[in-house]
Amino acid sequence: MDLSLSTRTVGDRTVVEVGGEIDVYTAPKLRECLVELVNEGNYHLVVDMEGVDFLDSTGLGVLVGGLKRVRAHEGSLRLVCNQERILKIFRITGLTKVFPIHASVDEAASATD
Amino acid sequence: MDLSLSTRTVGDRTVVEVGGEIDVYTAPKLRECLVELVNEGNYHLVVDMEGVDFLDSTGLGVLVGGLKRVRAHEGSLRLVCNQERILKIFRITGLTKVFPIHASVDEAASATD
Amino acid sequence: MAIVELRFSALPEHVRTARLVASAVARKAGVDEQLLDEVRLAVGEACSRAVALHQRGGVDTPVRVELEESEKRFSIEVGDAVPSQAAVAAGDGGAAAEEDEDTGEMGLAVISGLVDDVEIVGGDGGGTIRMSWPLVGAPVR
Amino acid sequence: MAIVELRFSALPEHVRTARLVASAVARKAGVDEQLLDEVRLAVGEACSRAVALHQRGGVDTPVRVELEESEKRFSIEVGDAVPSQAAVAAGDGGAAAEEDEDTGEMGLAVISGLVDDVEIVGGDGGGTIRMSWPLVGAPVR
Ligand SMILES: Nc1ncnc2c1ncn2[C@@H]1O[C@H](COP(=O)(O)OP(=O)(O)O)[C@@H](O)[C@H]1O
Ligand SMILES: Nc1ncnc2c1ncn2[C@@H]1O[C@H](COP(=O)(O)OP(=O)(O)O)[C@@H](O)[C@H]1O
Repeated sequence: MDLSLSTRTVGDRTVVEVGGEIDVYTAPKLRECLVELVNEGNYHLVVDMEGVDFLDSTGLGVLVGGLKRVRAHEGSLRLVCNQERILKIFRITGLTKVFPIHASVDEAASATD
Repeated sequence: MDLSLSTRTVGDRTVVEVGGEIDVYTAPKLRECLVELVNEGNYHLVVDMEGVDFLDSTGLGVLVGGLKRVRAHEGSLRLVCNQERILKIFRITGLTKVFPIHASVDEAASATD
Repeated sequence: MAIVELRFSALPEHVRTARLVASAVARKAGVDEQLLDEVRLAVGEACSRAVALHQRGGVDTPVRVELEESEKRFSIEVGDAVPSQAAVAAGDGGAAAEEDEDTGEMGLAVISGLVDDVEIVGGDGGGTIRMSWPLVGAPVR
Repeated sequence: MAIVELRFSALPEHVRTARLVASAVARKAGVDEQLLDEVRLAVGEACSRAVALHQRGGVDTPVRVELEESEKRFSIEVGDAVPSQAAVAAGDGGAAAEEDEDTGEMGLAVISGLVDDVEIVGGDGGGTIRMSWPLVGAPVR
């Protein structure tokens, strides 16, 4: 039920695999992780949400924050998500228009549009 | 998390397999089941508690009630339990001296002491 | 009368408890299994918002969640203790003050987008978000 | 101040919610994982007893569970609204009246046998069972 984060490199992308619940309590850990990655010079991020059980607007805010950060360096932030209940939250808030959302890490890691 | 009950015959014993939580809310269902068995003439009962996740004093009360009922017909009520956390509750309340507690259904079904 | 009421100090860690309680009680009351995700998310959003308002407003009374069951509907009311004037101020200031999010607005957007029956009221004693969901007629199981 | 407070109508189905809340909040506060079973059981017993007292006494105020955290201990207080005289009467009558159990006594036996620090107080406003458990110094895991 807690938040788990693990990071790896796939080609020129940095993949953050997120698991558990992203909410008002745990979102700061995700923010910290994204801020750190950008500070270390990783500007092309893929956030893999397949292991996420719960996501709320605080979590969305952190993702939007991450996007702004990488864009400041002409980078990208792509999401991987196939879970209908998580996708629904992006749809409700209009964020499907803001984030490129992919069906797999491979697809996200090779996308360039 | 709910209470599940299933009944079968092993030799001359009636085995009640209990699963889930036995508490103030669900205990009445267990009581009903035991009362019915006795009313139908089953006086040698084995209550298999291996699938029980939670047991409180209301559940203990129902078991004691069952014991009284079968005894009125010179019957028996044996328990099967290997879970330390459940056994602890019988120990605290001194009920290990009241119920024969066995390690397996086979053992309970063949016990005669 | 509320069948269950929860009050908690305005700390992010307790929001999860509120979600837990709301979904357990809603399930027991007979809210459709399919709607429980919605209940969980909506309550979480309402509570996160209340926690943020209390923290920004320096209010140290607890956040209040009331769960109510009528014959046909299951209702949840989340109440903060921040007077509506202050809430608007805190909301604006807060959003601007936060590094890169305005999650207060986004939280309300999620609730309104998700829940069919929702009512947001402000008042001098604090704000309240009231939401309700239909109950399945027959006991679920 | 209680960090979390739960009030519920005196119905058996809500006792499970109380157990859920108590163990979630205790875990978060840092009660040892090994003690959580004990917390769950003790709170369940205290709440079942309060529900029975309210029902027998025809009291329709809610049962109250307060969860508190100090530096070293996690405390739970379960309060009923049945004056102690009435509680004794209801307890006796109830046990005798029930078909074949006297679970009220057994509930208290479980609590006292289980919990090291427990205090049972009666009063005109109702009875209270106070229990506490040590907190692990360092944040768990
Ligand atoms: N409100 C919550 N939402 C999601 N996860 C939570 C919440 N509260 C606690 N957790 C998770 O439960 C786990 C156990 O809590 P805790 O031991 O306090 O962890 P931490 O030390 O990381 O705060 C944590 O890893 C945390 O991520
Ligand atoms: N306090 C509780 N303790 C244990 N189990 C519970 C409790 N409350 C509800 N349940 C279980 O959760 C399940 C779902 O509840 P519900 O649909 O109301 O079942 P029922 O119709 O049998 O009451 C039930 O099977 C019940 O056994």
